[in-house]
Amino acid sequence: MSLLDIDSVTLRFGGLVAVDNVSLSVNEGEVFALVGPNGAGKSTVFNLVSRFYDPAAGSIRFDGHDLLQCNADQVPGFGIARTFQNIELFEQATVLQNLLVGRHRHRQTGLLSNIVFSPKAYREEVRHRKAVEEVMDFLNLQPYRDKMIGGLPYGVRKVVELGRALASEPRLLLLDEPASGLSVEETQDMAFWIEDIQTQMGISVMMVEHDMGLVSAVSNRVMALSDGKELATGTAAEVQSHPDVIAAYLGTGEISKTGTSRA
Amino acid sequence: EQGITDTEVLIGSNNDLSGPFAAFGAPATKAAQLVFDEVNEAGGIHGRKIRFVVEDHAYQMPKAIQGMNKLINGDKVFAMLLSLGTPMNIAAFKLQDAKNVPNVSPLSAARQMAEPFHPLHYAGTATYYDQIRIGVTYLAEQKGADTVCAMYLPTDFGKDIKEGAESIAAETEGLTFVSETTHKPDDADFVGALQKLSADGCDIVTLALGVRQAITVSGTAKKLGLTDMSFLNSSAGFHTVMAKVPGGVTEGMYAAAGWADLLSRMDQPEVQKFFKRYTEATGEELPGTGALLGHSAAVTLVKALEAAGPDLDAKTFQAGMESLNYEDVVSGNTVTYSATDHQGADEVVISVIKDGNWVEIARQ
Amino acid sequence: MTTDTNPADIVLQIENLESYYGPIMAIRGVSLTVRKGQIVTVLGANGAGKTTLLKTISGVMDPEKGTVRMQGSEIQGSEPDAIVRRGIVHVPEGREIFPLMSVAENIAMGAYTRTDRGDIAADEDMVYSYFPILKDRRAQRAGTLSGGQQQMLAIGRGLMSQPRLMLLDEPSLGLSPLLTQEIFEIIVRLNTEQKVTMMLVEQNAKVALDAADYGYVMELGRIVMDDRAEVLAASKDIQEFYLGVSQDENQRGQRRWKQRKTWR
Amino acid sequence: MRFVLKTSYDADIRLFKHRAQAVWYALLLLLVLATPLYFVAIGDAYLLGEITGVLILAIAGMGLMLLTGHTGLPSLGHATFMAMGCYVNINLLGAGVPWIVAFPLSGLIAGFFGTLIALPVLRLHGVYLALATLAMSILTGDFVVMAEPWTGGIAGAAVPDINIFGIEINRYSTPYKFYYLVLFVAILLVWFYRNLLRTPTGRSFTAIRDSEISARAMGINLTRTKATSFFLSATAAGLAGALFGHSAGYVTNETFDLVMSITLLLMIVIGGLGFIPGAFFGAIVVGIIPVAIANGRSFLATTFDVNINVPGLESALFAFILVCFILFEPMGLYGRWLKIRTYFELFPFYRKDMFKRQKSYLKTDRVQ
Amino acid sequence: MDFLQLIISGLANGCVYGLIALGFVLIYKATEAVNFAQGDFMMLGAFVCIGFTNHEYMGLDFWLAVPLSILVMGAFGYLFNWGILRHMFGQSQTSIVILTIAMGFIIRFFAGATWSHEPTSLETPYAGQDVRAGGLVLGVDEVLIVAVTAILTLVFYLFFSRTKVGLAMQAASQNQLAAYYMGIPVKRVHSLVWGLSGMVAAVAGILFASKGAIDPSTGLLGIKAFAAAAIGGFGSLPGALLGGLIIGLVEPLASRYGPPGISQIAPYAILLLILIFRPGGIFSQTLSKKV
Ligand SMILES: Nc1ncnc2c1ncn2[C@@H]1O[C@H](COP(=O)(O)OP(=O)(O)OP(=O)(O)O)[C@@H](O)[C@H]1O
Ligand SMILES: Nc1ncnc2c1ncn2[C@@H]1O[C@H](COP(=O)(O)OP(=O)(O)OP(=O)(O)O)[C@@H](O)[C@H]1O
Ligand SMILES: [Mg+2]
Ligand SMILES: [Mg+2]
Repeated sequence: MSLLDIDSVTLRFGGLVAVDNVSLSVNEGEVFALVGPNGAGKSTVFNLVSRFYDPAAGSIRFDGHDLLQCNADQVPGFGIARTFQNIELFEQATVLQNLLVGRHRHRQTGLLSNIVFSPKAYREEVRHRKAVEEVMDFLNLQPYRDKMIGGLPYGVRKVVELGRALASEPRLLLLDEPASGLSVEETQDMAFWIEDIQTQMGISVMMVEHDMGLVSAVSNRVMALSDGKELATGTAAEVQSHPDVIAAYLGTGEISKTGTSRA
Repeated sequence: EQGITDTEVLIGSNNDLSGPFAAFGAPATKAAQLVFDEVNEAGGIHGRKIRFVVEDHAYQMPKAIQGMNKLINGDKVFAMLLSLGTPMNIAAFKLQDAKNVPNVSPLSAARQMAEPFHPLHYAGTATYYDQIRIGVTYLAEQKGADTVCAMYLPTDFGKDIKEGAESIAAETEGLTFVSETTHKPDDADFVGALQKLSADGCDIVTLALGVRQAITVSGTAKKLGLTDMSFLNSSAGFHTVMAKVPGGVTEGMYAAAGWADLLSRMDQPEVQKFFKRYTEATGEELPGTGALLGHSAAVTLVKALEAAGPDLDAKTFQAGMESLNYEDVVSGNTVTYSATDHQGADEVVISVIKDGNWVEIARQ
Repeated sequence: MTTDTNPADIVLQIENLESYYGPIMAIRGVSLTVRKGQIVTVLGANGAGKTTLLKTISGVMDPEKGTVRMQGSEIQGSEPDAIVRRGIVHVPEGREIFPLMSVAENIAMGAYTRTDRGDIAADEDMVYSYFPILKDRRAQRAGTLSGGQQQMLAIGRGLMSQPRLMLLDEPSLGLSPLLTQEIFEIIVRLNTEQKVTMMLVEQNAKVALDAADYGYVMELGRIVMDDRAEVLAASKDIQEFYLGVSQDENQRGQRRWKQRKTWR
Repeated sequence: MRFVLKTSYDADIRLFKHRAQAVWYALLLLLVLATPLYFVAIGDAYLLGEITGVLILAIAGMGLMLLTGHTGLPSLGHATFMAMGCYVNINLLGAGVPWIVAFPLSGLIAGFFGTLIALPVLRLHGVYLALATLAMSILTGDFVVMAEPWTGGIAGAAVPDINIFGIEINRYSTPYKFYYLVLFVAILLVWFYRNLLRTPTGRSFTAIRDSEISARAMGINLTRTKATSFFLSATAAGLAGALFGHSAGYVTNETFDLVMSITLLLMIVIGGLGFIPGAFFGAIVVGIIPVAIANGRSFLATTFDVNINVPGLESALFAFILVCFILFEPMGLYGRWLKIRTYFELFPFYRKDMFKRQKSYLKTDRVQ
Repeated sequence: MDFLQLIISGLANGCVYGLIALGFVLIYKATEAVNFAQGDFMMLGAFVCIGFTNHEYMGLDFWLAVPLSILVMGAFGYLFNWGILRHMFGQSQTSIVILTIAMGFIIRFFAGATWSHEPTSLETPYAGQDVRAGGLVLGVDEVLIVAVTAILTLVFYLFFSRTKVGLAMQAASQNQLAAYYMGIPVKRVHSLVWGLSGMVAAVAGILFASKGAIDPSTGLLGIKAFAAAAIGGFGSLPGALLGGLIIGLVEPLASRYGPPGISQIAPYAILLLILIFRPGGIFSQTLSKKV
């Protein structure tokens, strides 16, 4: 059963067609990967789902709801959480606080009870912390718990971002290049986490990633985009062997010390 | 009684030395200090030297409150002299009155300085309100004018002047108040305002603007050829600088004030002495309006202290103040106080700028 | 270190460098040598201090202790622009571009320290030939480029200053496999054709070691290993932790309960 | 450094991180409660009045701190909200509403109208928001004039004394009562403020400050959250305005001017943006330095007969001190305080250059 | 005719705002700092010129005094940056704003102590001279203001868009770190632009002072110039001029045809309206973040 349905969506920036009549759907419980050359429009698809952009045409539905009817801040309410390609954390807050903001959609207390810190607010806080601690344990973030984001290395920030998204207990997780800037070892951790997220937590994942190793390790289906258009869809192996994908995106994988790989 | 010892009497002033009215406050306090220095050098009054404490509120209420608190509760001054700003003075009354601190010659010609009557409130000169009423009456007679207008800043000062103009127009047969424009201290272009006043047929325009702005208004009116419009300033615009603007820009401006211009009276030795002493002490080219006011107020205070006798307190001071009746040569005015009159110089002098000088043309 | 000690050959010599972020010591007594015409790579896990090392070299951070010598003269603590004029260019981590300026203007800024107009134009063409997409987007505001495009811009801009020594911090970050491959080809080409010395920080250790002549491994702010690239690539630890070649079939189980690294 | 072993979720939720901190705060509370005793002893409440003034400033400062320091929205218009609070208070008192009702209402009404005014400009950032609020501040005086029936316009309005269940409180005649009243309000607000910061509302504010995009992606409604922050901020400013009115005794269209707005911003920056104590540190600087300068001058005059009579020197000296503060501690006094504290906590292991500022670089504000 | 006169005078006055705004924008465009003391810089420039040329001070020839004061103010701006702001490099813009506010106080004090608080007029050779054409009157001072403002705006516009240093200034404001990586001497660039802005302030001050009298509180005008800069779009040079002109026009129109009081409200009301409907000003210089 499909959870997210993107149907013939088009988006233009001036004369540039960044997303060109793209349709895709992410099924409940699957890991769906979006690959493609730089500037293909992958992040833009994410931004469309997040409602940062309004498409010129097409529809985006999540679990039967028309996402185009709502604002960016209502999207997480349906259970969609995301990370960003270039890391958008709350720099002047600790890891713990960042993750707690991720819980925002589960907020149940109002302004007044927050101001006087009513027993209800207290109980809610305890609940949030519990959930967040679990996420931190899962992602091995405990050592960084009370550290300011501003001083964390790139790789840890990537994980914190994942944690913040997970803290919101989403149904669909959008990961924009989760492994960029991670070492091989960390990328493997990421692969295991994504697997666990899918299998143990039952969260569907849609991700953009250039590391084909990671893509083939975790994804059920892969779609390749180029210039805003769909190139190929299928299993990782199918897409990876598609000649257009190889030409536009993958290359040969060998560094020739004499000339460019672009023939 | 606070602020008095056998050797010293403490006088306070909550003034603007660095804000928009520093052009009045700074010279006024300097001139007053010079008077006190002279008195102190001569041994003080009844053996008491005068110590003058000035606080700078830069025309801001929060600072004024701090200054007031310091002077009255901290320094514990005996009297306040030359405090600048209507709201600042009014705010201070509550505390001053409770502590029996007299308020002498504030740098505000608002009506509230002496009205309603309070035994310890003494205004120095005629109010803006009266100045403008007298000035308008005089000009209307002279020029056969039948319309009055006002250009003013929305402050207590502007309000007094506008209301003065309005009330005299209402009371005088054949005179009507027809138009008004308001301004802010940073307004620099008056073409629109003057065109409006001209279109409304204004004969006399009363001005309640900063000196700098009044100069621009006059220049603009000349440029636009509005020669049959007469501009009437109050004491706030009766400023030597105004007359000295190069190029004859301000020629023909009128002012109704509680004193006469200095430069036209330089033949009087006392005026000369004041002039010399002030310019030497400050290095300024000439004592302006503020200096003159400061001097007069200080002289009033000194005379009142003398008259109060050695047993100084609020009661004897009041008696001293109310006994005053003297000719203030420097301001060219007669200073009288009495049990019913708490306004010193009642005369209003009307002057006009001629050949770069203020020239007295009438007095009332 | 290699035994060759001809001092004229040494482009960059770092001794005992220590840098702090407030109270946090990020690099702890690093010494290394970069020789003329070499490609040197620095490997290391997250937070090892690689970025800090490059920043200290290029002068955007001041070291607390130690010296950085560029061809014999000490440069630590100078203003970064002075260091650029000495011929060191730093292509930073995380696409530090000028977001409101056009792509073309960004690239022009790369040549700020140069005065030879004709050659600048030629180099612009060179950059555009490496990254044709940038040519198409010459007038686009750099801030609206996609992540990878911004990375290309940052690299292209770095090439414009005709450096003697290039510091590259994760050049392949966010680039497609094809482009990663091309970037490394460009690096190798510049190195062989224009004799640009390179110091390269990469997470993608495989390509980095492929391209490099010499490698350093950093851990927790220290250099824990250094050798010729081939040697490193053959080392067991490197293979396990940086190249992802696992000895154990049951990778997952092992990785879940992984032991920390074994050096030290 | 002090390590706190956290054993339960409560550890992060508690107001005080550890016992010692609670003790310090208790001591501080005792100190501020006992301060009047000193003035009773010397029989002169002059300086207590200034301390009360500092507390009023700090209340307004907390309002602005919430908006600027914690939500990242600069405002050069907070004197406007103070004016609202002050005039509402005067009018309610004038209408016979008891102070105990009128006072909180004046805050809430200021908050309500503050939010209404702010709504159209909530899309703005940085300089633009600062300028929009600056415009608001400039127009305040004009609105006070226009609303003459309620404000007394140019002529001004006298502020009635406080009366709580028959207890008369006036700034000058009963300085001690006034001090305790203001202190109570300040402490209450600090408590509210701290509660806010440890609950979702406060977190959504700081989230917006750090990254609007992420905040939206986490489900935070920007307009509503910013409006909430504006509301709380204007409410605190309104309360401060009402108290300020009581302390001034008389207010006119010129009382709540741009300078006051600027002073508030200056205060929280000097105190330390983003920290509640920063509002107090800043208020102390802004409130006490002029007093110190003025008294210092008087002291020189009386004891050494040194008369410094340069008009405006005090303002300039004050400005100069501010320049020094900013120059040597751009992160604010609270930042400096943290360093001093760390110094003592670490004592033998402290390195001199530990807090040496590492070079820092700014990025444009124009990309949001 | 009256109407035309109104418009022309309004434009001339608007140019003064534009000129001060130009000073703001220069600094903003190159450093993203907001100089709250720009109005005071202008006032200081005017007084410096008065100090050089007025008979009671040095009495130099006016045409010698002008370049001298421009130089002095250029040096002042440069040194202010070099001696003070440079020590805060990389600190938040808010701190810099506060610093410039405090600086404004100090400048006002200095001017008051040196040249007194009394309004003073600049003695110019063209004082009181008019240009008359078909019933319209324009002071020589106003003609000069219009001409100089137009020229300066154009020059700076070209400087920023065409020259390498101009581009580098923009680069330095957008990302200081990246600018350093490019070898741009960011701190020197900052000092330079503060120097330039000091010079512009001197020009504005001289032109303004020759129109009427000035006193140390003249710097208040800076706030209106702020509004002008924001209306045009902070960071846009033509925007600064346009914003200045808009305010310059709106004021006399409002005071001529509106009820009393409206002309003081009008500039700020327009500012608010523009910001509500175009949050970045007319020539918006902002970009929404790409993620
Ligand atoms: N605001 C914008 N204005 C103009 N063009 C834009 C804008 N945002 C994105 N683009 C263009 O749209 C295209 C798609 O960008 P997008 O960020 O989706 O690419 P991507 O597939 O995520 O690439 P990468 O792998 O490099 O991150 C790019 O060519 C980019 O330059
Ligand atoms: N601004 C900062 N403030 C405090 N600590 C910092 C700061 N930047 C980095 N650090 C710390 O310095 C250490 C080294 O960081 P650095 O960024 O140099 O690592 P790196 O090797 O480049 O990592 P990555 O591979 O993630 O880029 C890290 O432990 C990090 O926590
Ligand atoms: Mg992308
Ligand atoms: Mg790094």
